[in-house]
Amino acid sequence: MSYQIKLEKFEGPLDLLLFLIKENEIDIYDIPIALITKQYLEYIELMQTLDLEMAGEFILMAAILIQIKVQTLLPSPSVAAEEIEDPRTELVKRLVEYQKFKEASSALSSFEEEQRKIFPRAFFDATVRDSEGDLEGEFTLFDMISVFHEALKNVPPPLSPHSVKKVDVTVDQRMAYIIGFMKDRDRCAFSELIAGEARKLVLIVTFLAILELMKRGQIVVRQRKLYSDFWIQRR
Amino acid sequence: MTAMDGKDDLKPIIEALIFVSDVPLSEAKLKEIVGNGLDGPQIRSCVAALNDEYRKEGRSFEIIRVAQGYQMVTRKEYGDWASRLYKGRSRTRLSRAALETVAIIAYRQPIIRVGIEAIRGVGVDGVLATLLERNLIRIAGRQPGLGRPLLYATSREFLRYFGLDRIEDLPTLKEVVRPDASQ
Amino acid sequence: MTAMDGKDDLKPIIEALIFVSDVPLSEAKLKEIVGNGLDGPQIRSCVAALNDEYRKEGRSFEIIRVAQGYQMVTRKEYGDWASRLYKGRSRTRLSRAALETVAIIAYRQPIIRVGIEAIRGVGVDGVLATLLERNLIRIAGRQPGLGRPLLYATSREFLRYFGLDRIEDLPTLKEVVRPDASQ
Repeated sequence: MSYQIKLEKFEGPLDLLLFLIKENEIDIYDIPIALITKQYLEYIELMQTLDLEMAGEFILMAAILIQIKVQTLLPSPSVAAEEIEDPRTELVKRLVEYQKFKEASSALSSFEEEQRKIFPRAFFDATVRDSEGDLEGEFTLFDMISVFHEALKNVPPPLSPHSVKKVDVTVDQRMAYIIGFMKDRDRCAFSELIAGEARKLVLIVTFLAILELMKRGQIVVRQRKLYSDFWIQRR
Repeated sequence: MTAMDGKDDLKPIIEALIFVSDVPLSEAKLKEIVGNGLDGPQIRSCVAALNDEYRKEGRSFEIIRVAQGYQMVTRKEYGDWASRLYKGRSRTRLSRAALETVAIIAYRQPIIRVGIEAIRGVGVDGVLATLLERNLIRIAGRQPGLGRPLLYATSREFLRYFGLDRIEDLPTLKEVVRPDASQ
Repeated sequence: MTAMDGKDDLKPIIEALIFVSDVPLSEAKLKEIVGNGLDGPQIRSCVAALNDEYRKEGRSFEIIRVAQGYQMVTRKEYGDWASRLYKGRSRTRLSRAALETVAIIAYRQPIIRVGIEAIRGVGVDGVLATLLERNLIRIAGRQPGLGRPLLYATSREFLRYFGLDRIEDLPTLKEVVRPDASQ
């Protein structure tokens, strides 16, 4: 699928969003959040096959988009309209900031290309130099760390065991949780599922669990209509 | 060796020094070595005269100003020939992730990892390691406060790699213009 | 790029290749890169023509023929200037062995000589003397127990050299080295 190939070109969720904004010829300062969220989620679905680390970041953004969408829906209390902050503001700020650097990096890329066409003189008479074992130029901290790192490799088994960071939630756990949550009902809203959950990792893993359940055909996910919450339905 | 009667003596000395230097040679270093009250305008006029001669004589190299110094390099037209000599040895281009990351560091330095990730929206651990390995960035200390995270900044090699004289030569960041900014 | 009508096109190409080569450039290598039936006499006449031009124009360098090929070097008259550039640099440079040793001391201080040798796998007597002389390390007392061997630690000069405020600011391996880079 052509989408699949394209996906790998995105440097992250912000990059993907900028792409969608450009594709739809949308004003970045006035993003139709429902449309973008829908298209974004379509890409996410296609991403299931990609590596988890990447997916985690993309899924986190999906959560943010859905949150913004939900906020847009909330009936505004009797506060004057101009006093309510547009829920999109923060995201727009990030997109505009990221866009600046994306452009700057393409400028750097063209500088790099130009520099690849010129070559400095490379031969230097050894007799005016120090003894051969010496390294070029001044050392940086990183040089020292690298050398230390290399040196340590020669030492028999490390004294301190590697500490593997324990992840306190797994996709399997969250899948079981979702199934349990839906035991007595045939559908639930995504917002219910993650109610009160502030830990990013749990949100991400919950999303992954939903994707996994979708893949296994145990649930379907749908949006009933524009500006609605995200529903998970049992099959 | 020490006496210099005029520009005629000075020019080949400056040429020889730039020729033998394996890094861009700064004006400060040139002044230190040549002594005799050598000043910036003298250096610049010698370099300009040398480049004029090279052009007239059809030399395949020239002196450029980069990373706060002077360096003798091949003209772009001969880049393809030079790269044939180093076939298979030339360094790979930076990935888009690396370019984006080094751009953020260049414009926002010194910056901590989390600051870069906030802008890019993705983790940059591996990219930072690559950039450090390629000497394009350096560790510029630690940020005071909680956790004292490492601060990153660009290196001199960054300037050389991208052909910039000073960090101020980076193009200005362009803001996306808000269409109805007038309201 | 491949077509060469005559010596006029060939000369700057040969010049560029000799200029950028990091080893004396052999005729065989030149022929291989330039192709088009380039032969020895053509190369030699180009080099002779280039040297003629350099002499007439008062260039401070020339192309010499060494055992393995052609090489661009400064003229003898400018040799002293060139060595001045490199003089003094030896003081700022460290050998790889010295860097490795000081790194081990930095991360494992205070440490005894035998401890360093256990990691490096070779004797470090000479290197320790150099590092002490250059003030990068200091003797930090003696280890209690058998033989009371000397303990080594880094100095203030070490902090200055690497631009650190205090020794606690040393980046940890985990902070900068990619886990997958280790193996």
